Amino acid sequence: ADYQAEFDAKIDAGGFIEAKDWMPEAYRKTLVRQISQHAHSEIVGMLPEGNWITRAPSLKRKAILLAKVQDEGGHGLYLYAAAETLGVSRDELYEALLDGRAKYSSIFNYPTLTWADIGVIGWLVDGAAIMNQIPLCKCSYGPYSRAMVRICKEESFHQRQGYDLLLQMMKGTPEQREMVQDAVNRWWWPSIMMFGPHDKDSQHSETSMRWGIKRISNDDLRQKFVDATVKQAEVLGITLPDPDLKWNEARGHYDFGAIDWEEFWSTVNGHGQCNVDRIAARRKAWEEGAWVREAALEHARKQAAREKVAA
Amino acid sequence: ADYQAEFDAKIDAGGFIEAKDWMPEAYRKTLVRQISQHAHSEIVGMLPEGNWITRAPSLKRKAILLAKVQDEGGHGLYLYAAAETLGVSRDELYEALLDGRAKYSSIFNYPTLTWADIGVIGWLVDGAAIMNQIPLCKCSYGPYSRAMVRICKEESFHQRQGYDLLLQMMKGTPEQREMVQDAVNRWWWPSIMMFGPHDKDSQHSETSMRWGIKRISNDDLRQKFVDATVKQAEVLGITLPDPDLKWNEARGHYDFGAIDWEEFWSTVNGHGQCNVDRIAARRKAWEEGAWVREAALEHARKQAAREKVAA
Amino acid sequence: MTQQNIATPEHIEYVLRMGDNALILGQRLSEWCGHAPVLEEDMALANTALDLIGQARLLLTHAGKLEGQGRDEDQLAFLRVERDYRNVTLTELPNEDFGRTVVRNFLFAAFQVLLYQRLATSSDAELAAIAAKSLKEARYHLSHAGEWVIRLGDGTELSHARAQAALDYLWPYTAEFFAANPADDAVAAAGIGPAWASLEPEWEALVVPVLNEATLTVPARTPFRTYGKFGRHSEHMGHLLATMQYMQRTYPGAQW
Amino acid sequence: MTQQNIATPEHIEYVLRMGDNALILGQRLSEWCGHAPVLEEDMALANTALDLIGQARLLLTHAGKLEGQGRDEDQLAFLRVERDYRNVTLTELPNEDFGRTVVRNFLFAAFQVLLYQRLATSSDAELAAIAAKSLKEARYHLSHAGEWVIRLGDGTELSHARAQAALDYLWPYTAEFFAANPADDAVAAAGIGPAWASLEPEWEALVVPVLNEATLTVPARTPFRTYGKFGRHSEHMGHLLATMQYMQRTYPGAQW
Repeated sequence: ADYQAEFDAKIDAGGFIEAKDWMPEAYRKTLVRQISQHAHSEIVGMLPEGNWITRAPSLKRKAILLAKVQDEGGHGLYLYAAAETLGVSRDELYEALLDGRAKYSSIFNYPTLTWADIGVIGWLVDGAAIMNQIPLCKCSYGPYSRAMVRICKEESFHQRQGYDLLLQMMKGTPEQREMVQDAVNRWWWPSIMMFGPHDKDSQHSETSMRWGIKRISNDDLRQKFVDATVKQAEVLGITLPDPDLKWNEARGHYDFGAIDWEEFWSTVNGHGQCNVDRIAARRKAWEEGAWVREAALEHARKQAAREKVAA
Repeated sequence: ADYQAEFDAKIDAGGFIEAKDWMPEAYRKTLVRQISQHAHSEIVGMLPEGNWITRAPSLKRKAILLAKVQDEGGHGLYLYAAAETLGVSRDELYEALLDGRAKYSSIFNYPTLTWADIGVIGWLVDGAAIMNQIPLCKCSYGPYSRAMVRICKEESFHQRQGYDLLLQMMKGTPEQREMVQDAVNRWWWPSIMMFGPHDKDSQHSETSMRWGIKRISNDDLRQKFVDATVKQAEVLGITLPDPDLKWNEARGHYDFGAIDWEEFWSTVNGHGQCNVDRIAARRKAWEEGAWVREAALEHARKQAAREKVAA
Repeated sequence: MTQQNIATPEHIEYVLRMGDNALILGQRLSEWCGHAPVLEEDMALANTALDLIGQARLLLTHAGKLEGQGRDEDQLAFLRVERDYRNVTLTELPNEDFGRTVVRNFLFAAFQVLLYQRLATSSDAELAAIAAKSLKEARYHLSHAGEWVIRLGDGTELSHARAQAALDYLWPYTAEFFAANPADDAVAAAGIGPAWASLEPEWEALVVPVLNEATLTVPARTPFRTYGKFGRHSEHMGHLLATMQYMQRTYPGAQW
Repeated sequence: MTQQNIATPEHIEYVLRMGDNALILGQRLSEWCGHAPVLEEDMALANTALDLIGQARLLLTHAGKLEGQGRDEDQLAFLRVERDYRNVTLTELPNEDFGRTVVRNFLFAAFQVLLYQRLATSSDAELAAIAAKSLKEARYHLSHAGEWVIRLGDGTELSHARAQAALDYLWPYTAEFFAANPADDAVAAAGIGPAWASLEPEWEALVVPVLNEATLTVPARTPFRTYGKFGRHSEHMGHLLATMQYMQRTYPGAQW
């Protein structure tokens, strides 16, 4: 009870909880779930973008995309490391992903169908991710918050690169512009859904707010994202696929249409276009790599044994 | 000894030996070796051409190529069946191919690098094969001879299709014509080598002649092929890559340059560009298909058991 | 062709869908060439591919005539962009193992058989003729693939597991066979071909008994939906096209 | 570029070979993205690919300038026909398993390290500068891949067998590193870069001790020869190009 009071006081004062500090079991569990889910999203997120590396239409863009996907792997690493400070191992977490117990961001269950998707993912998906993640830089759990600072910096770089890719395409041929519009049409609503259910339907939000893990509500973040994005869409010269999208002078925000929650939940629950393929790809890599991981362990054992003999 | 005399007499009279007839063990062995080698060649030969089916530049050509490769599979089947009449099983023969004990025509160890290769294989490789095979239609072993009649008919159809493909390309753009010339440059000498070593260096020829398995010598067949091909090359408008190639009025034949036997033997002995890949591809298909073959057997067993119960 | 100048966009699209189904599945199956588990199946798969490419030639030629813009079978096959292909997503999926290949062939051939049967009475006489010619092929594909589904399903423990996994993977993609957009109603109304949804009960009646005989469990329908027939494909399609279109894209205008 | 107008075809070809080596191996390695055995190696392979693509950009840009026909890095990378690529065949081979991938990276990086070292004194100042910049990367690739060769070779029985199989498969392709045609003599004579054959003893000296430490058997040299650096590639190259060139071929003239 003393511990709990100390913990509560620290949270209320806006301080950081560190790995060695006492924390309520539910707080730890919530963090493990959220951080690992976030890490898994980075790892699974390598696949839809990785799909276009071999077909990138210029060497410069190929290099940028390679670097970006590599960064995502790096984010996964920081995040798994942050989760490990809470007493779970990366392999444990990863196996939960592979056998379907753990979730990852549903956005990666949509396919990347054209080169413009790469730009749109940078612009909209990373854009939405940043909106979600900036508040996490001030999250109450120290290791998570520090990882997020680093990640957000790189993500906003990715977002600019994605937007730049689209700007270039919009200056191009009619086919290129059409490709961008098509990609926006496909990715707009899924991006909007990245902020999760409406506040009234959000399962974990309230306690997360209380614990300083979550700082801004789903709907507020979504509104912020829409407001920021409309202007960028105008500069690009594309149309966002929502006839109800318009400025509301009274609210000082953009109104937007009803979200198709049926599609959202269907995708979350495994029926999106790529759910099966994404996990299958990750599982295949893991299983086919088993002999490599075993070899590394066995070699390390042999080395250690040799050093012991030598000593 | 009586049997031997009867056999010799039949051969001398130009008659056919059938599966049920007595034959010398060496005759049987020679036939098994030659027929299975020929069957293996058809099967391995599916790979270099198969390499271009997915990239065939028109639907008509794709259909022709698919049909051709399918025919080659069919030739393999006839030939394995002919070999089986000599008391060996197809699986036995095939395993000898997979583990490197049996050979196949070295020509298939050259890669198909452009679409023109498909035409040149039809024209030169099938052309050389037909030269080799027409005498086999009168080979002393009945089942082999009958298989060859059927095969030769289809092969000459393939040869015409290959030649037609090249004629079409030669009517096309400079790039297409260049592609044909390049393919001819790469396939000419290997095709010439398909007739095997010079008669004086040919290991199996003499007894095969005696037994009526072989009817025309390597060098005679090669000469016949060169003579026939030079005119076709002229019609096509390509240059055969041999500066020594010229009409010899006295001989009534074309003279041609020295064959690079070092390359020939190097390829026969496993150091051609595709030897390893060809067998690896065949082995992979065989190993990955094991579960399918087992399933078919097991299902047949189950069916038979059910029918027995029902009966 | 009397329809040449009066074909509606929906009519053209309807024919393109059939042509693209045959083209893309034919392309996929031709990847097997030289790599099948037994020689007989190497030939059978090549033969199925050959039949499908043959059907694609007839159907795309017909679609090009209906369109009336001078596009021939090759321009339609090789020079469209991904979004303009109208095949169902199932046909473009990678082959994976022999199990997934034969289960797909089975599910697809059953659909094709029913479609071609119904097209016998199409108001598009040319289409009716193509369907009549192709029906025999589709029937053969159905029976050949069906036999393999039974062999694998009712074979070893391993083959049963693989056949079931293939069925589980592919089944959700079959919902697309029967999906329609409003434009499709016009096609049915004009008597060109059946409404897609109308084929579903017959298709299940054709497919389920074989799956039962194969001791396979028929998966439940889920909300999973794909949209290849409306031009929205899977990530696999672009890779297939990169290969298939390579020569035509690299040597524009050349004749082969 | 002072050489711009005086570059010989052999000089251009020499630079193209290096550029194409980096390009094609970079392309191959980028296929691994998202599919490696551990996350760290996913990143390391992507990083190696990224370094190689970076080198390709510098080298192809330089080759384009030497050529003086206005071709930039992308025109050279994406719009040549297969016969005009000059990479060694080793770089275009499929990745296969992680074992073959790291053994290839190791054998190739050793070659690249030695080449880049020698180019420090190239009479082509731009080339010398690119080599100096790239040497550090190649050294890192060499040491990283070398560590894996040792881990796999001196790991489990299975990993030893796979590493040995990879080495046996790849070794014959390395003869091409050191092959030259008469034109190459001119390049060496002009001090542009080392004669290829001159690198062989140093390469073996660099490579063999690591293979020994990995308990792998160094294969004997055989008559097997490949000719990718002279423009005659393997059957794998066309498939790689179909993918790599897809966008540029499909949308000619577009800027990205």
